[in-house]
Amino acid sequence: MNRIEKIVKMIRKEEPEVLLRTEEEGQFPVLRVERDRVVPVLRLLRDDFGFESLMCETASDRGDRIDLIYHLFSTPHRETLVVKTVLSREKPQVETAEDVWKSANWYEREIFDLFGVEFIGHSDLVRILLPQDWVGHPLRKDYRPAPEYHGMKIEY
Amino acid sequence: MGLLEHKLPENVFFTKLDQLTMRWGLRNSLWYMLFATACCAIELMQTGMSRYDFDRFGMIPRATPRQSDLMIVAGTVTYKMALRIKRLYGQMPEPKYVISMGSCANCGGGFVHSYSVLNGVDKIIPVDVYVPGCPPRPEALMEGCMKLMEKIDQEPRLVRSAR
Amino acid sequence: MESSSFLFAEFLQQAFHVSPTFAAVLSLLIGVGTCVACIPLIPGFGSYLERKVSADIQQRIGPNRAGFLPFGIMQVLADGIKTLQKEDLIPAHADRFLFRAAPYVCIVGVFSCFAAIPFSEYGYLSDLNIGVYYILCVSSLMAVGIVLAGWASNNKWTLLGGIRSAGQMVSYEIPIAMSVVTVAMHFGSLSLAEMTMAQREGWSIGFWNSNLFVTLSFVVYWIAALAECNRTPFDIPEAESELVAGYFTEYSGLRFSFFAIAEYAEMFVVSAMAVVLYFGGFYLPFEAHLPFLQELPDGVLPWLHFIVFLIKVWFLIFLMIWIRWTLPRYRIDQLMDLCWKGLLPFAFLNFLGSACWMVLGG
Amino acid sequence: MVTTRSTLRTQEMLLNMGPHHPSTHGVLRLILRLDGEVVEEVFPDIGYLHRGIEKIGESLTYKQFIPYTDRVEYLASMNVNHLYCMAVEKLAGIEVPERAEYIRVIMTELNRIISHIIGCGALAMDLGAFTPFLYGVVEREKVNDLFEMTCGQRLTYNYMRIGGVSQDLPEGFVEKTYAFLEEMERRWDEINRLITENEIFVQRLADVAVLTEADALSYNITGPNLRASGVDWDLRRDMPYSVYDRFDFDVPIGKGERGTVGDCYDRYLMRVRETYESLKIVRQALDGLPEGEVQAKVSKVFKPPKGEVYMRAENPRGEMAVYIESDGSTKPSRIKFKTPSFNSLGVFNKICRGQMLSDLVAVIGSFDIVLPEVDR
Repeated sequence: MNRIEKIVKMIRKEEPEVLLRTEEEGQFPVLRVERDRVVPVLRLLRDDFGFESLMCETASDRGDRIDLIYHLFSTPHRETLVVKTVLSREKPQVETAEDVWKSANWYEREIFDLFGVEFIGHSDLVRILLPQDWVGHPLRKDYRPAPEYHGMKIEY
Repeated sequence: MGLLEHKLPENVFFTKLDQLTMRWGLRNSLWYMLFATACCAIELMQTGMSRYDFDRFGMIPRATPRQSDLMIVAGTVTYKMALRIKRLYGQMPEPKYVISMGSCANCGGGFVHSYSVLNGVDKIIPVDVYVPGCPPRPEALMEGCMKLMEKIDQEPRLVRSAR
Repeated sequence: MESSSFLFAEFLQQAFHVSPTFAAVLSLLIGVGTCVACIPLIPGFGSYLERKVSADIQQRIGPNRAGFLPFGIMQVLADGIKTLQKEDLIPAHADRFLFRAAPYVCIVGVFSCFAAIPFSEYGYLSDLNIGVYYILCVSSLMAVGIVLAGWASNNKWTLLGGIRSAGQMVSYEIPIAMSVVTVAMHFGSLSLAEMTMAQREGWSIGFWNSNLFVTLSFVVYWIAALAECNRTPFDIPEAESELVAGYFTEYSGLRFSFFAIAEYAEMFVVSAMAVVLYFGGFYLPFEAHLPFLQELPDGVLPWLHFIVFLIKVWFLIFLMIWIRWTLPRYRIDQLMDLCWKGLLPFAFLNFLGSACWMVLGG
Repeated sequence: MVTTRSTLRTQEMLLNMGPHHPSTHGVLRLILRLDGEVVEEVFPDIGYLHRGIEKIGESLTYKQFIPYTDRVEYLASMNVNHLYCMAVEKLAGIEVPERAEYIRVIMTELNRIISHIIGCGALAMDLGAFTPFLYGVVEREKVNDLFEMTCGQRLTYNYMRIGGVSQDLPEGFVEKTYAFLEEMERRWDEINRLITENEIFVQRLADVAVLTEADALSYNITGPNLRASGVDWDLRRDMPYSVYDRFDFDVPIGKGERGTVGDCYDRYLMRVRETYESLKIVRQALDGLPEGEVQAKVSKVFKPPKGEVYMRAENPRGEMAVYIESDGSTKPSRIKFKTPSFNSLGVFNKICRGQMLSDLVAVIGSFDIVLPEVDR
């Protein structure tokens, strides 16, 4: 039994019905997780399986939904694990992973800035890359910028 | 025609003091503001250093806009940054000049279709010399500066507060 | 020793047959006028030297394009002309009066020091019997000017620069004073001219004829002098990478150039002090043992001395520039540590040691 | 003294550092809360160079996007080129010819060397020592010449292609690079003698802004900054990509030689030592440079299969990663750059508290922040 199977088994025991499915065919094993319980699963992965760093947290606009993607890495085991969850496009909301990994703080601010995903319980959820008075979330597929910004015409 | 000009033979050449010395002083001592945004900043920096040596022309970097005569906008100008550039330009004392360095500052360059990039710094501040390239070689930047010096030589007035 | 202005007055009186009083006043006016005209040459040459030496250290060429004279000598002139014509900006929220006054305070403070420096036998304005202390006191005006500039600009960076400078200058005045006292005690005089005369036999920095502790006090003096001039490694009041441009961040054009002039003039003053105190003033080494100097035609020796003095001073300024382009800078608390925990106890012990040396050895 | 206490009042100062400040390495803005000179809190305000590269990537084909990767991080363009091409090759399953792999390693390591030159030099310059930087730049210019003769550009190279490199090494490149390596080793020793053991320099950096191992992992600090905190991890050695498994090199680890493990001096020292290691790698790669093709066969209309890829590479500032989602068309549906400086800036508020204002420039310099990489 390899570690991924162990992880899946453990999660099924601790958090039943959270794990939707696993995908193995890609580059790394992927765990598809229920949106409401994603943070407990992440905490479990950190504490029990040694995924001590969150390499990357990002989102992707799939047209009808927004995918939230966590890339976890465990230095001692040299193992990468991807955790994915699906958010609704109209009102994307998810619990923050800031308490699990500190690096999530800025990743989530960036996702909030560019995708408009709201992270519940985040300590400082403000725009990070764009100006505070910017309108819209640019990395969404249907994004159209405001006609001008402080008197400067936005040509897009 | 003043009285003096009448009395003197025609081949005497009259000029104002600022036509000669003032201009000469300004063109030989263009202190540029260290205004680096993106990639071109590295080439700007290398121009100031050992191999190319801006100091030969009397050009030295100043950190504060109050003491600089020339603003070299090196790199991409985003909308967020544009407001600061406007402000920094306003803080520079007259006579002041702007060199737009690199495609991004000239017209948006490769980022012309980006939602957050201003398509050319000349939309917010007046630009004297455009240096093309992505990024321009130090030689190109130096030529831009020499062109600016020529421009200073030819301009009717040094202080252009009305522009 | 007679001041040059008196000799000049005599010359005027004999040449033009004017009354002695008028000749004296005229000679003074001409003397002061010449000095005022010549003193800006010093900072000018200082900044030229700085740029050329730094270029040399950094494998560059340095300014060489301005004007028709070679080696970019006219660069300084170009800089000067340019700063003259720049727009005179006063920030909207600045204290207008203090903002204007600050550069003048600096300039006056530094340039007043030149009055007491003996450039050669006749080349000084006034032989003050407390010359050393006059220079120490008057040059402190620079600190006042800097704090004023920092405060009046109403900018947080300049304020930080001004406060740093105040702390630094107040602290480093004490080691300077202690090392100067050590020398003054050695010579038994506070007059710069008398100190110079006493070094005709040999410079006070030398181990051969002098007090070891005087030589040591030069180390203290030189470190503290670097701090007094805000030179690297002690350039924290104007630390370019930390405080933008320190206390003169908001100054433009002529007012900024006043600060630059004051800075180079201050370098000249502290270097001249070092030359007078430790390097035999305007005398050549072992001048008393060089009889052929006495056989030179009349009037040549003072000029030779004048040149020797300038060479020594410029060498020390070169040293400062060399240090600046080599070392990184201290942090403010390390700077204070160095002063209060290092230099100051050392200077006091050195003073004590010097006193013991004089009692036991002398 | 009661009266003094009631009448004397101290006030915290909010100070705005940047976006135009000489030592913020670009357009970083830091909002500082100061108690005198002591920093109470740091709020980095980034995004002054946010150019929307990720959005641009979605409207360009895979090949068209390569020039933009240069501009993600201009101090190590080759490394980002390499990373992006590796990611796309992994996505499409393209085998790169061996000679191209060796050339790529040579280029990335040369780029790492000149990036560390700037990193160390800029740190020294921020601390007031100008000259080491200029000495370093003299060497940097030589590498720029090497790059220029290879691909015609000095800064943004656009040299690597999907499936190889754009052209073979020019004539004389190998000899010139050997000459450079020889010269650089000597000159790097010289620059280090000038600054590394300088007592003032050590005092300014030792014990300043200590980053512990646990924090480094939690904030996902990578690369030299992670190794300075005592973590023995180098992607090139531990999870080799390209042909890095064929080279023999050491990975320097922070030991707290002049202070605590994970202080600014350790971070500086990592960069100094890595430069020597990179020189070693370049030499080995040149020695073993095979003959052959430099470009694999890639179809003109390049369509990778549907899927996603997450590729990491050890860049001069840490691990950079690119995440590409492909929907099977000619354009990627999402490109995300995970950049090391972004994470480094995130830890500032934690480690800068209680440091002096002057230390802050040392911290920025020691992390070797590059802003376009943060803002993208």
